Amino acid sequence: MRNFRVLMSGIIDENPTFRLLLGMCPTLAVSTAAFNGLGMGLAATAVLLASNVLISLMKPVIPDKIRIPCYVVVIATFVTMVDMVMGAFVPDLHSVLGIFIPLIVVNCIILQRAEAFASKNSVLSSAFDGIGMGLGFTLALVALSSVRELLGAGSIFGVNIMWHSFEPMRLMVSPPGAFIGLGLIIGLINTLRPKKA
Amino acid sequence: MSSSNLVVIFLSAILINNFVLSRFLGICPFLGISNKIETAVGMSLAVIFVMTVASLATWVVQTYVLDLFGLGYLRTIAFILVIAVLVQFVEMVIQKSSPTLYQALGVYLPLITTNCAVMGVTLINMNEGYTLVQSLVNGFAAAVGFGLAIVIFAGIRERLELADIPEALQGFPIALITAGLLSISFFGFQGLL
Amino acid sequence: MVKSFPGGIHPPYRKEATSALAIERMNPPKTVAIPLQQHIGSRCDPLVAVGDRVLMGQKIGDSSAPISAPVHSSVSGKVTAIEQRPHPNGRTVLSVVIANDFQDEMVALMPAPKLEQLTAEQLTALIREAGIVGMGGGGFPTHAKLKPPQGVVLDAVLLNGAECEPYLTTDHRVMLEWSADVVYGLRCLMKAARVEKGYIGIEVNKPDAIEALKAEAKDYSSIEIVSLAVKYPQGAEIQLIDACLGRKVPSGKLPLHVGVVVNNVHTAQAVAKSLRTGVPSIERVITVAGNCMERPGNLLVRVGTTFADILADRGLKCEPYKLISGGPMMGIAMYSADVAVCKCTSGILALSKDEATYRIPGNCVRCAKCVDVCPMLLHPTFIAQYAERGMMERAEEYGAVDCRECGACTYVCPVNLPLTQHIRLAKSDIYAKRK
Amino acid sequence: MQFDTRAVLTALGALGGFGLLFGAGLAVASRKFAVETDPKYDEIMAVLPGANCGGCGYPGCAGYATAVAKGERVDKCPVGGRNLLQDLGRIMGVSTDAAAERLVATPYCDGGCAEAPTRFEYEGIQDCYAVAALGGGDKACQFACLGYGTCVKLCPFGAITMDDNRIPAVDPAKCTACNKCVVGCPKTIFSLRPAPKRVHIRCRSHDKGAEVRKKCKVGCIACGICVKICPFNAISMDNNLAVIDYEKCRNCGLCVEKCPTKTIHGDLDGRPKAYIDPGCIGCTICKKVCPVGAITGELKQEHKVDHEKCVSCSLCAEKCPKKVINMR
Amino acid sequence: MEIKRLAVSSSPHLHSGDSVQSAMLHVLIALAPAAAFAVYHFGLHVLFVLLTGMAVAIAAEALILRLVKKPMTAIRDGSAAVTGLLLAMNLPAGIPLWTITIGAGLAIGIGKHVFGGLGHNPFNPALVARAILLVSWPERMTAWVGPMLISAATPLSEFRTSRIVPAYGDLLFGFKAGSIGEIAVFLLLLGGAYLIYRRIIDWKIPVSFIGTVALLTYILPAREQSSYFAGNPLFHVLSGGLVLGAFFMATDWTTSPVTKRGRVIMGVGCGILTSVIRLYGGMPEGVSYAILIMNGLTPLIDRYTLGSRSGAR
Repeated sequence: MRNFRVLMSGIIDENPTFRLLLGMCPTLAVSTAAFNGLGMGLAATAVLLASNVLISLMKPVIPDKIRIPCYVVVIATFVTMVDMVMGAFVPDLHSVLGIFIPLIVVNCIILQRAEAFASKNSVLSSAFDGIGMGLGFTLALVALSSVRELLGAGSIFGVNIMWHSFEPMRLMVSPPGAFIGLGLIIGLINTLRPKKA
Repeated sequence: MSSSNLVVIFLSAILINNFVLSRFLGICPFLGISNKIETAVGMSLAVIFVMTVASLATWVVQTYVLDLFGLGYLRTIAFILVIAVLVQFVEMVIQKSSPTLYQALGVYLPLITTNCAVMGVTLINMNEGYTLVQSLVNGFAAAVGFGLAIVIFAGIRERLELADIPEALQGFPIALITAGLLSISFFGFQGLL
Repeated sequence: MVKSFPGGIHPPYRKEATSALAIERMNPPKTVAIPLQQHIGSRCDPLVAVGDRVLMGQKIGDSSAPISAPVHSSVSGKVTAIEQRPHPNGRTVLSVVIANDFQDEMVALMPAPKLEQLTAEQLTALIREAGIVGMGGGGFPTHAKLKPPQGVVLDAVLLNGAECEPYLTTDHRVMLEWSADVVYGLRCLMKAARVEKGYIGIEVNKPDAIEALKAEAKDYSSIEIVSLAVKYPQGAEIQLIDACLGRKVPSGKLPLHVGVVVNNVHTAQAVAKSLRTGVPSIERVITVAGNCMERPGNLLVRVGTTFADILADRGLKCEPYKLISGGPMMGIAMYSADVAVCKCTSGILALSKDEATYRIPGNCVRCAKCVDVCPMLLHPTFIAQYAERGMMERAEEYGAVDCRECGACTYVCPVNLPLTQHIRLAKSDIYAKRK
Repeated sequence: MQFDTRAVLTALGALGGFGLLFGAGLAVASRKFAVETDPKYDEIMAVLPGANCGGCGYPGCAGYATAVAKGERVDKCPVGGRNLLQDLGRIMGVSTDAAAERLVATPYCDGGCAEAPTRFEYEGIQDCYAVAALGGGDKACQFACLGYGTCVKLCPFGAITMDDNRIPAVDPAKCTACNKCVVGCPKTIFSLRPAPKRVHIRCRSHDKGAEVRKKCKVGCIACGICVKICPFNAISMDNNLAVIDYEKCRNCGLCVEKCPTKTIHGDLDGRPKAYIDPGCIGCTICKKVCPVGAITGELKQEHKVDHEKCVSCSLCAEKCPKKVINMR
Repeated sequence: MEIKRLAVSSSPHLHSGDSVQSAMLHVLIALAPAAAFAVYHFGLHVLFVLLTGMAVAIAAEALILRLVKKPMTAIRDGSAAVTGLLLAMNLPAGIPLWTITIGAGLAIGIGKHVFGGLGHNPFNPALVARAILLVSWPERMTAWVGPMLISAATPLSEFRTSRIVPAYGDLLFGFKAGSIGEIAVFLLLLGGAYLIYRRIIDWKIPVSFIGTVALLTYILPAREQSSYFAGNPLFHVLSGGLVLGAFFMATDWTTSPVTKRGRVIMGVGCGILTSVIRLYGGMPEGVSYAILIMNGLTPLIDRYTLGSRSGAR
């Protein structure tokens, strides 16, 4: 039950993109199409899960003073692995995502979870936290990229769903569209979120 | 290597493929450290310094270590280590040698370690196959572009302090939307080269 | 050539109602309430007690502080009270209330000897004893202006006859009807300040006054009559000096730092009159105007006459929406007609609602009209917006304390922002912090 | 797939080499370029997340640590959460939970629009200082709350709200007794008072009674009834204004009841009442000390409290030699 | 007559009576001749475009005011109508009505109200919308037409490819292809002069803007040219949206500098950027991007040109 709550908090209450406002660079960069967003999200989830588990396992042996560099190396290792795996099995997606795959290394979310959660919690909770945060990130990416793809290209996951004469609003798949779209979505979430007393 | 080629790299990195507004690198500090013009200027100077030095260092590591031993796949790990160490080293050196400079730049340095702009520029240098000089110019110009964007943005944000922004959009959302409009106005530079 | 300054506005002057009306002497009221502070600086201590009989012109209050001026009784009669009374500055001030016995029994007068026989020190002392203060509205003790601090060299006395405030015609009538006194007063002030040059600056919408003074001053080569453009705030010290002499008063400095003493023409007239006759400053001319006045005019009234008495004397057509002491741009709105005229009260305006409607403020649209009109070359909207949000350091950085509160920015603001009020609040906050 | 031992070894060697090289370099550098820092700074750095996300508005964790070490607020890090807040509070010696005997800001004027007339129609900035600059304000009473809400703007914790009558109300739960409203109100309407005290004389006017009657329906007219009725001599007259000495006040609320102008407010509901538990020896002391005669009983017999009459002053509980009277 | 109750306020007690509403009315008056000429020149469709722009902008303003619970009185200031009209005048004559509808909505929403409404927006709302439309539907936004909506090239794009300079009279009086509002240069100049006369706008921005463009297009060689001081400044001044932009867009109160020196810098900056984009950029015209970029720089310009107070130095 506790682990389930950890999982859900990552997806909703502490959604890294919409609530904690972390990891903005890849969010903005790769959310041009829903498929890209999904790919990026899953890649980050994999790294998050692996690094959270490993760091949680290693926490007794990591000296406190150099913990951050150690985390970075651990994360970088997994990122390299994910980078290679994607290069081998989904080369198209890999080339679309470009440098943002290696840049998962410097994604604040992952380091922050290592520091704030995995280094203090059990392996199992850390794994759930990794999955929760990763899925939260993925969800945000897919949401943003779906909106952008729908308006900017008339499709979602490459499936055309707009009417025949629809002229896509190309702004949405260009860089300014990313900023404006994400800004409006966060604003919308702020509006819908029940106000806390 | 012609000099016009360097000019193209330089202008393109600042105006057309602006790091923040078009490549989405360094968004966190762009949004986080842009409340005041002074801080934005300090941050940009620090970024210019680090990105130029990082371009140099990673190019050397790539060319003389990784390529030589066929370890291309270790690039991510190697670069992040190089950058982390570099930043820490630079920080220590200027803290000792020039307290004034440290006051101006030093506080921003740790932030830069995990700044994807630095990592990003080194990766772009390698992917584009830039020479040492090209890498240096690209690193410098990308950082200048970052600086330009963040300083303009800080100016707008200082002004928005006086604005009556709808509650739901206050903070990050309005910053993102403003960045979007800034990004759109930079479209004017497209095709310039 | 018509001279002027940068910035400024052209409000409707509305002087037609009174500019052609000669000065009328108003019958003294039954009681006067003479404030013991009619000037900037220290308040006077009363020299009389309740129950005393006082004579017209008798000194009833004085102070030993350097920036102060004595106060004299404007009627003869019995002191009935010494109490806090409403004052045109908006607060209450200790005032001597005297029941008029309508005898106008004057104290023994000592007219001064000829100007040539007096030294500068003697002149300054006489001006102090006569209780003369700036009659244009400021109320700065005149004698204190004539003694510059160490290291400051004065070289000119500048008389302010611009009268740029709408409605007011006091100075106009004084210059026109008492031009000899104005010129004589200027010569006295020049001698007291030990300067060789005198100027009188007048807006060109008073051609008759310019002619009268030119004629009066034609024998004195040291006196120059300067024609000024009709623009508000032409009569503000700093703008007047800029227009007449081309000198800029630096931020935080006074006119005397550029070698100039500025006095109102009515002040000069009062100096001349009290030196000639020995009667101290106990009466002055005020313009009574506004849509609600039955019979507007220029009245010579005793100091201490209440606004209510004056309004009753001239009659009200309708209930005023606002009652202003001074001009409509810089004057103070009164909350009661029980305030008494003091030496620096230049006019009483009973304004109807359509003359002074309150407009609900919007938010700044950055039209920069306030920047264009600010005679101090400030950026009022920034100062006001920072002040509104409590960012007083920023307001200070943007020059809040240089504002002279002329109100030009507020006058032009298309979204009706109370810019002047915001800046005023910022100034008082900044001054409070400096202490 | 063939397992390439050599590649693995090269990679390991290279990385190890990097690690050693950099580690050694940094170790040397940290010695050589060592700079004295605030020990608190190091402690703070140790507990900060180190994500360098900039979310606090400072340039990275080091920037925030420097600021905290200098006394900046400890609650700006969005990443650290509650644990961090407590850690930082511990390091900086800032209490993060409330003290027992805390103070609460209270407005000492209740003359709102309905009770206290104004003497003119104010037009301009809706701010107390702005109004106060015009002859002391628009209220006829020169001591009264102006009601333009400057205190609401001043309160950094959102504890003050203006009610419809334009009189400020303080939420005691949010008030931190920071003193901003006390110092900032141009009419000095606010004072800090101990939170458990329930009775307040909400007037600041030193005008004579007749004057007050003209200017306010709920002002203190200095009639002196409260001074007489107070069983604990907690109320005194200070220049035409009744003042409570909170050292002496016991929340009995008698003055609240008797005040003819309803100037004295009391939050009297839910006060603990006195209960005489078994063990009463009937010494009658409690009966004698009770200011309202709420205790009855004969000598050497168990006494009883009339809870209708009891005003919760707890005097009986204090005096009871057997300590069998309890407030609850 | 007894005085019962007086109103008290801080001085001054007079007001000029100027309002945003009257200023916006003057802007509409100043734009009207050029808009009327466009209807005459291009045909009735343009009238629908102009009306749609204004109507949608006003409707969007009303809707948003309702949503954010602000007083509906704000709609009376007329700024939405001006934004809608200016946007419409910046579009090609053949633009479909759905495009202007989206554009006008975006101008009011993203351009203005996300920042808190009139006075707070850092970028000119009409130009924001135009830029968004241009990125989103480039073909529609560059489908230039002549009379009867027959497609034609604008003088600037024509010049890029063929170096042909049309008759100056046609350029001045508007007998050319181009966006709805930019063609009638002469009428726009009249309108601009009217606004300066009415003191709605300051001459500094338009004069320094147009002056800089004239100077730079004369001095600098265009791409594929090499000789300096051989440009055709008159052609550049009379072509494209320069006059419209300089008098009606760059002078927008809210998004241009407040300081006097800042206004000159704004004009010169717009001029430099316009010339550079026209001569070397990927697009034949750069007025609106130039203004947008200078809008972005406006806070910095204001900040660093606060300048000397009276006699302060």
